[in-house]
Amino acid sequence: MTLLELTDVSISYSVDATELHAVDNVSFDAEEGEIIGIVGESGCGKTTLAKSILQLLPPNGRVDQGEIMWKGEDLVQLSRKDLNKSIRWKEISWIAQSAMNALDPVYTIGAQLRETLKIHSYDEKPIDEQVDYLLKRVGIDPGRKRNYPHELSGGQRQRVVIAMALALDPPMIIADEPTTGLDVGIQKEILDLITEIQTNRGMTMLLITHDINVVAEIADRVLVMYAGQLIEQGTKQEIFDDPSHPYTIGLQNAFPRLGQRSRTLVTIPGAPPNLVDPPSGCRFKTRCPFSTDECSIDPPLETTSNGHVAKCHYTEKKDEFQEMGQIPGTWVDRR
Amino acid sequence: MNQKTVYLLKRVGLTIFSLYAIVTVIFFLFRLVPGDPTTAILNPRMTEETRQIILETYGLTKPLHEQYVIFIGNLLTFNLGVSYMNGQLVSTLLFEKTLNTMALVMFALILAFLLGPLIGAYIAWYRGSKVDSIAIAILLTLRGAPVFWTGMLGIMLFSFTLGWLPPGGLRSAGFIGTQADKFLSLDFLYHLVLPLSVTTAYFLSMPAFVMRNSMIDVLNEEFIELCRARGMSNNRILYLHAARNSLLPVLHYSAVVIGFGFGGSVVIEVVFSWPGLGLLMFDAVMQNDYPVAQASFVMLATIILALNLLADSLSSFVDPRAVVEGVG
Amino acid sequence: MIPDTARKAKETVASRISSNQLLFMRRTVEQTIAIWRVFRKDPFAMTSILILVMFVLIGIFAPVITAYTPTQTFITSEGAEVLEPPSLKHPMGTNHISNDVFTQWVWGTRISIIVGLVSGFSVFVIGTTVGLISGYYKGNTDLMIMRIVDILYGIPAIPLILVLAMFFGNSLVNILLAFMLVLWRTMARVIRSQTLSLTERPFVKAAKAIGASDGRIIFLHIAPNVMSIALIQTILIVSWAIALEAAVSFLGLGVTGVSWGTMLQSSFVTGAIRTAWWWVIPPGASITVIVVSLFYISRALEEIINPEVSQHQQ
Amino acid sequence: MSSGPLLEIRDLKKWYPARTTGFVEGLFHEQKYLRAVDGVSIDIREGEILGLAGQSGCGKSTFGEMLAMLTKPTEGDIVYDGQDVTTFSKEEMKQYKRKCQIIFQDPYESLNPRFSVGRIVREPLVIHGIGDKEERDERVEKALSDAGLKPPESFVHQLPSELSGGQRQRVSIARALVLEPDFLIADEPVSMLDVSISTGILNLFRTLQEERNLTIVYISHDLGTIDYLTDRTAIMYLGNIVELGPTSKVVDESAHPYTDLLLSAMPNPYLTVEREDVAMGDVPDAIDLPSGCRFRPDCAYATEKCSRSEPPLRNIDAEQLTACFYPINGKDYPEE
Repeated sequence: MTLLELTDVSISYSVDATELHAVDNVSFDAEEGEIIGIVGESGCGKTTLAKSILQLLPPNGRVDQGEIMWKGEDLVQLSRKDLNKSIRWKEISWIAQSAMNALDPVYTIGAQLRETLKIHSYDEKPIDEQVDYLLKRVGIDPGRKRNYPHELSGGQRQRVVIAMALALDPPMIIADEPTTGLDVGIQKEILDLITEIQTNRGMTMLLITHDINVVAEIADRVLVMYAGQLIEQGTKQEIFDDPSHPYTIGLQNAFPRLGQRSRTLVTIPGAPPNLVDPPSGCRFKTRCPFSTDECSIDPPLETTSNGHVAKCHYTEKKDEFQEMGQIPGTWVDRR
Repeated sequence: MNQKTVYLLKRVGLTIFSLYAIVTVIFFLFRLVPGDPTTAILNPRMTEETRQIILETYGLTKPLHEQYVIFIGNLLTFNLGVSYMNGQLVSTLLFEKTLNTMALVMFALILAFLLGPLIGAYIAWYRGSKVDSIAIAILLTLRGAPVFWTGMLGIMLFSFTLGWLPPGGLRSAGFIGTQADKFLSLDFLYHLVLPLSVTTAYFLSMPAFVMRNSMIDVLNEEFIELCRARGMSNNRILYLHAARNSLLPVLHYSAVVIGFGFGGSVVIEVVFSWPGLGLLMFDAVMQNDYPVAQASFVMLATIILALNLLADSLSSFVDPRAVVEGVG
Repeated sequence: MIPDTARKAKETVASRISSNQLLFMRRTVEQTIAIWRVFRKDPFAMTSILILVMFVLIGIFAPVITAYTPTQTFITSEGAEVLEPPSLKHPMGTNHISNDVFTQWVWGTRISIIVGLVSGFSVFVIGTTVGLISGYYKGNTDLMIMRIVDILYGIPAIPLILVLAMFFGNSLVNILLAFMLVLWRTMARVIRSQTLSLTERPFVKAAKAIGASDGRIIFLHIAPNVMSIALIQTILIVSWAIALEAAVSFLGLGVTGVSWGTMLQSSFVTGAIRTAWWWVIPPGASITVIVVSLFYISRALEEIINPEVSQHQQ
Repeated sequence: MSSGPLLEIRDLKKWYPARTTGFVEGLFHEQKYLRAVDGVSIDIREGEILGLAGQSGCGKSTFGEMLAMLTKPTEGDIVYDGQDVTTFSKEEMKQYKRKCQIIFQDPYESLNPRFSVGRIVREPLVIHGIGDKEERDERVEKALSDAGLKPPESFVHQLPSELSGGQRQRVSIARALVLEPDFLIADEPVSMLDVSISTGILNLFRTLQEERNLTIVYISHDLGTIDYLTDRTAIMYLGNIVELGPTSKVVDESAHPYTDLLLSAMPNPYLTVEREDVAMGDVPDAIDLPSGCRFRPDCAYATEKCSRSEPPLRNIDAEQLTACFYPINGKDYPEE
C-alpha cells in the first residue's frame, strides 16, 4: 500500500525581493516498510522537500504547486490544527539532524518525552512506563531521564531524539542527516539502531543524507537530487551498480573506497547553478562532460529499467558514461 | 557538594569581595579629599556635642590605617555615627528610609520583571508586524523619557489638573498608625500609585527588549522546529519552550536594570518627595552630611549587589546550563 | 625573463594595483548603499537621523537662532514678564525670572550634545581597549578587569556622581569624568565577550600560526570585527550620558549654566509645574526625542549586522 | 636538507588540568589531568603525506596544534633541523613558523571576513617582511594559482563571503603556500565540504607533495580519505599512537584491534576485507585511564597481561608498528 505520494511538488523561498526555487516539480512515492534514501549535496533541496511533507517550512517558504498525498489526503491543504492533531508525530515523526540542539536545553529528557506523549493524549500505557520503555528501546538507561540534554554525549542525545520519534509508533519516520556531525563510532551505532528498529517494526523511513555510503548501506530505494530536481531514482542495487545519470556517476567516482587506493578520485568541476533564476534545460549541463546542444532542452524522466528513472536524454549511453566517468580526465573543466 | 552549591558559594564570595572593595573606595574617597581631611569631616555649623561624638567614633586623629580598622569595625557593628543634620543615629535613619525605598523601587522592579518579559514574548511572536512596531515605539519612548520628567508630567496631570492623586509624599499629613499600617493602609496605596506606575513604566522596557531579542534568537533554534514537528500549538511553543529559554538572558541583564533602578531612585524620590534612601542621600549631599551620605551610598550598593546575587542564583534554577558556564 | 616580457609582467601587475583602489572604492560604495537601503526601508530610523541632524544644527547655530541670551530678563513698564504663556515674542513663554524659555532651550541643546558626544567617544575608547585586552589576554588580567567591572556594577550611577560632585565640585570636567567611570563598564563587558568568541575563531589561530604578533592580531584582526558592535554600544552610551546629565542637573549638581536639566530643576523647585506647562514640556520632550532617535539608529545598525527573521510566525 | 627525518617528535605530551569542582576540592585531592596527548613519539619523513586518524577526542588535533606551536606542549620535544623547537626563543619561533603552516577545518571561519582574498594571502609576507610590494603581489598570485584558484586576479579583490566553501579552503591553502613552507599540517581540511569538491582539495595535496616535495600531516577521522591520500598512517586512541605504518598495511593488514574496529565502523558498501560487525561506543574521557593498555576495556582480545602493563609501540615488521601484545594480523617480531 502506498503511504506517501508526492506529485510535481515545487517549493520556493522568498528572500528579500527575490524568489529562490529550492525544489522543482519532484514526484515520488513511498511504499509501506521501505527505507528510501534521498541523497544529494548541500543546497540540492533534499531537506526542504522533506520538511514540506510535515509543513515545517519557515515562514518565507511555501509549496508553489503539487500535492503531498498521505493515505489519500493532501497535506498541503490541511490546516495547521488538523496537521497537529492527526498527522504530525502520530502518522509521521522526525529525527532531527544536529543532535547538539535538537532537544530543549532547559527541560530534562524525561519531561520532553512525557510532553510528546501528553500532547497526543497517549493512553495505551501509563506515560512513565512508556518513557522508560522508549529509553530502554534505544539503549539509554531510564535512570537518566532526569538528566538535562547538555549532560549527555552527542550519541546519547541522538538516541533520545530517536526514542522521541518512536513515541507514538508512527507508520513513517523522516530522518534528516541522522548521523552527520557524529563521531564515526557512534555513527555506526545510530545506523544499526535505525535499521534494527525499521526491520522489526516494518516502519517506512525517509533517510536524508549527503553521504552515499550511508545510503548504500541501509536504503532500499535511492533518490538522487541535484539543484532542486530529482535526477535519478531506483533501487539501491541499480543506482550503485548501474547508474545512468552523469551526476550520479560523477558522485560515485568522487567517494573514496576503502582499499581501492589506485583509483584516482574524480572532481566535478564548476558549482551547482544559482536557484534564483535556474538555467533552462538540464541543470547539470554546464558541468556534465557528455553534454550536447540537446541538453538545453529540459530532459524528461526516462525509465531505463523497471522503476529505474533518470532525467537525462542519453540514458541509453549509460554504460559508456560509466566507463568514461571513472577517468578523472573526462571531468577536467572544459570551460 | 554538587556543582550548583559551589557555583553559588563562589558568587556569594565575589559579592562580598565587591562590597568590601566599594566600602574601601568610599573610605579613601572620604579621607583623601583635597585639603585637610579633618575639616571635611568636621562641618563648622555643627554643635559641640555632635563634634565630640564624631571625633570619638571615627578617631580622626589616628593614622590612616587605624582609622580604616575603626571604620570597618563601625560598619560591621552598624555603628554608623550620627547625622550632622538632625543628630539622629544614622543606623535608625537608614533602616527606616531603606524600607520606604524598597516599597517603591523593589515593587516597581518586580512588576517590571513580570510585565516586561510577557510583553517582550508577545511582540517577539508578532515581530515585523504593526503590533511590534507600535509596541517598540511606546517602549522606547518610556525608556527614553527621563523618569523625573515623566514624574513631573504625571504630577502636573493627575495631581494639579485632575486632582486625583497626591503630588508626592508617602502618606497624608497627620496619619497615625503602627509600623505595619504604614505600608498596608489605603492612604499609602493612594500615595504609591503615581510614583509606582511611573517607575515601573521606566524599568519595563529593558526586560521587555532583552526578552524580545532573545526570544527571536530562540525561535530560530533547531529544537523549536522539532516542537512544531511534534504537533505543538503556537502558544505551547511560545510560552513553555521559547519563553522559558529566553529567561536566562533577561536575568543576566537584570544586573544592569537593578543598578539603574536604585541609582535612579534618587531622582524619583526627589520628584515625588518620597522619603527613601535616594532622598536621604540627596539631602545629605546638599548639606555635606558625610556620615549619612556615606552610609546611604554603601546601603544602596549593598542592596544592588544583594539583588544581583539573587538574580544570579535564580538563573541557575531557571536554566540548568547557567551553572555549567561557571563564574564570570 | 626576456626583458619585454618582464616589462609586460610588471606593467600588468601595476595596472592591477590601480584597479585595487578602484575595487576598494567600489566596495565602500556598495556598503554605504546597503546601509542606506536598510535605513530607507526603516522610516523610524530615517526620521531619527533627521531629528539628530536638526538638534546638532540647533546646537551649532544657537546664537543665530535666538536674538536673546539665555539669562536675559524682560522687564517692561508693568513689571517683569514672568511665567508668561507662549506668545509671538516668546515662542515658549518665559520662566519665573522672565528669561526666554525658547532661548534657554536652544542653548541647552549644546550642553547635551557636548556631554553626549564626549562621554560616548571616551567610553568607546576606554571600553573597547579594556574589552579587547581582557578578552584576548585571558587569565589573570581578564579576571582582574572583570572583577573591577563587577564592582562597578555594584555602584549606582547617580549616587556616585552625587558623591564625586560633593567632593570635587560639579565642573563640566568632573561630570564627564564621573560619567566615563560609570558608563565604560557595559562597553567593556560587551566588547570582552565579543573578543572572547573571536579569539577562539580559527582565523585568529591561523594568524597566530603564521607568527603574527599579539598587537597585530588585536588591532588588525579582532578590532575591525568588533567595531560594529562597539558603534552600537557607543550610541547607547551617548543616549545614557544625555539622560544622566539631565538627571544630575535636575538634582542641582549639573553643569553650571543653562541646560535642559537645570531648566527642569528650576521649574520643579519653584513649583511652576502647577501652571507653566510651556516651561516643563520642551526640555523633557527634546531629551526624550534625542534618546529615542539614538535607540532607533542603534536598532537599524543591529539589523544590518544580524538581520532578524522579521517574518512573523503563522 | 639533512638526510634524516624532517621532524623527530619524542614523548610529546599535552595535559590539561581537569576541571576540579572547586578551589577547596583542588587543595585536598591531587590535581587530575585530561591527558589529551600522552607521550607520542614519531619521525615525520621529508616529502611524505602522513595520516593521523582517530575518533574525536583522541588528541590528533591537539598534536597538530602542538607541531605548529599553537599550543605549548606540557612535555617532550620536537626536533626540527637538529634543534628542539620547544626551547626556541621568540625570534627563532617566528622563523620556525615560516617553515610550518597549518590549515583548519571550517572554511567559513578560518578567513578574516573583513580582509580581501589578496590581503589574506599577502599577510604572511607582511608579517615576515618578505619582498617589496611588487614581489609580494606576484607571490600572492602565484600562490593563488598553485592552490587552484585560476585566474588568480579575479579572486584577489573578493571577500571570503563571496566565495564557496571549496574556494575558501583553497584560499587557506594559498595562504599556507605563499611562504613556501617545508611542511603543512591539515586539520580535517575537507570534512565540511561536499564530496565532489573535497576530492579536488585532496588531489591538490597530492600534486603539491609531488611537485614541491612538501611534507603534509593530514589529520582526519574519515579513514576513506586517509586511505586515499596518505603514504603512512598513525592511528591514535586516547592520546597515544596505537598503530603506525604504510597506509596499505594499516588498512588491509591492521595489527591493532582498535584499527580493525575503526575500519569496520565505517559505512562501506564496497567491502574489500570482510569485517566482523562489532558495536562501538564513545571514546571514554582521558582523565581516569584504565591500568595497562588503554583499549583493554573495549578490546575483544584482552588478556590478563594487557591489564598489567601498557604495551609499547614496537615494530612487528620493517615498516609497521603497533602498541599491542597480540597483533591480530599474525605478524610478530620475536620478543626482542
